[in-house]
Amino acid sequence: MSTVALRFSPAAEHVRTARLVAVAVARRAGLGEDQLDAIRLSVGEMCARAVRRCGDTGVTEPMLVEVDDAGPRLEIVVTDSADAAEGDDEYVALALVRGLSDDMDLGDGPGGRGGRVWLSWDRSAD
Amino acid sequence: MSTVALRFSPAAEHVRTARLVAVAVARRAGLGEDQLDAIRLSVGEMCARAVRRCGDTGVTEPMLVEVDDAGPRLEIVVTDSADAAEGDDEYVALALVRGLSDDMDLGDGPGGRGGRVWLSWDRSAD
Amino acid sequence: MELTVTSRQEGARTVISVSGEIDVYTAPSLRERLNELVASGHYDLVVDMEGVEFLDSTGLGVLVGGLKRVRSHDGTLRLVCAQEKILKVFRITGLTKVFPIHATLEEALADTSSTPDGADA
Amino acid sequence: MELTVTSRQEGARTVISVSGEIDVYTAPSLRERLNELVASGHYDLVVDMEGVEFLDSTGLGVLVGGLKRVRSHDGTLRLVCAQEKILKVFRITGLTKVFPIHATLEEALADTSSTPDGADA
Ligand SMILES: Nc1ncnc2c1ncn2[C@@H]1O[C@H](COP(=O)(O)OP(=O)(O)O)[C@@H](O)[C@H]1O
Ligand SMILES: Nc1ncnc2c1ncn2[C@@H]1O[C@H](COP(=O)(O)OP(=O)(O)O)[C@@H](O)[C@H]1O
Repeated sequence: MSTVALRFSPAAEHVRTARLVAVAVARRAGLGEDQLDAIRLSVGEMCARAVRRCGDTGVTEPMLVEVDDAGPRLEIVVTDSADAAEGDDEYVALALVRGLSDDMDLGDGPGGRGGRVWLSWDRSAD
Repeated sequence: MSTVALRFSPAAEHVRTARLVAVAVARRAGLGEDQLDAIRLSVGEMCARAVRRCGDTGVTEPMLVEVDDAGPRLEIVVTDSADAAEGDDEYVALALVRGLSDDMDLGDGPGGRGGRVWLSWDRSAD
Repeated sequence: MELTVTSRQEGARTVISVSGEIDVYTAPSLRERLNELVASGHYDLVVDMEGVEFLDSTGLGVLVGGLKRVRSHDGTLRLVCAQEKILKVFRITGLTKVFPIHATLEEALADTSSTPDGADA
Repeated sequence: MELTVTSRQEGARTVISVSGEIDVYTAPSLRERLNELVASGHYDLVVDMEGVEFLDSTGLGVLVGGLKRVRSHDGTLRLVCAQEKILKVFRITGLTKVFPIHATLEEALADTSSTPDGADA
């Protein structure tokens, strides 16, 4: 029960709020400044991706960012309700997130293809 | 659907995150700096109150902060699952919030007495 | 932004500089620090709040607790604060009548009264 | 912290100072500004990113778009950035090979090469 979850309509204006939440939880969980920079960017990228997916497919259902600091790793899950194949424009965002997180997986969400991203950071890395 | 909602376990460490979310949404919604200060403090007070209520009554279910900027007023609802009569120690917090918000109401939450607070600010006030 | 509390002696006064956010999460560490100071015989305190970015009612409670504690030793607790958003919290809760609040540390150190409005200075 | 974009002429170069957060929400306003400058005949741009606190891939896309646009007029787009966390974003995405990146504005203005590594300077 130490998950913090932020639910919001898939709009670009809320992405900054999601970054703030992820970084605030990670900071309290004791992660280092380099990891906080990585988390800020990764969560920003994955939320921007979700907003784009929802915009492209006309989805207005809220998206969700969950940050779980209970285990040995800080785990973050970003979920949207869109159903969309991987777009060409996602390449850079995904490359960045792969480069900045300790583990990253892409799976289906409640709406279909590509709607859920798992990110995690080892607490001990810094 | 322009509600941003933050769900978290009733722990003091998350109250700052809730303040960040409320202020971020209010800033994007165009409220002025004085109003942002009032929102920061009011949301902080009401979340601290909820954390205390849950701690006092052994409630561990998550609490919820919802910020809605769709209407002419910015509306914020803080909900916890505790059932508790108004405590003597709430007096100062409630006085502060009454002094800082444009409207404030206290009602029952999903767990019982006092578990829901409505706050609102007029957008035009600044 | 966590809370940072440092203290130093200025003549007979103990100056406690607080910076960061005083809230439900961080206030206990400030309470502890004030209690330690009083327990070790420091009864004339000046709490410098210039670096305080946020103060909630939990923080007010800690300051009121500190004031009660030093008063039981005939001591004083003065505040230094010039920030309007923080002063507002003291004003709404009526605590401007309880604490001597100074705009600068120099002013607080120069003040030798023992009541908020300096009537007996 | 919204995005602030200001521009001024330095000889033949147009210096665009960007501060705040360049993200999916604010990047369109930077794109618009770059497009306006190119449309009004400014083809030698220096984007000063010293005040940038956050940059995401949407922001990178805008800079790459600006670069393509000035190049179609035989122009240049140089970046000024010394912040490690921002440089890292260019490095991971391979864009350090695409943009000339300078540590200071003076250095960017002094550079007369037209390739990232200054090989033809
Ligand atoms: N950080 C995580 N938190 C929760 N679930 C995860 C996380 N990472 C991966 N998963 C889930 O576990 C599955 C397997 O991922 P993982 O064990 O990391 O293997 P790999 O990264 O080699 O594919 C993913 O498809 C996803 O469903
Ligand atoms: N900002 C608000 N957002 C949503 N519901 C509210 C809000 N303020 C009040 N309410 C609900 O409406 C009821 C009546 O409140 P209100 O119309 O403000 O009258 P008053 O403040 O005079 O009691 C409250 O008990 C609460 O259930």
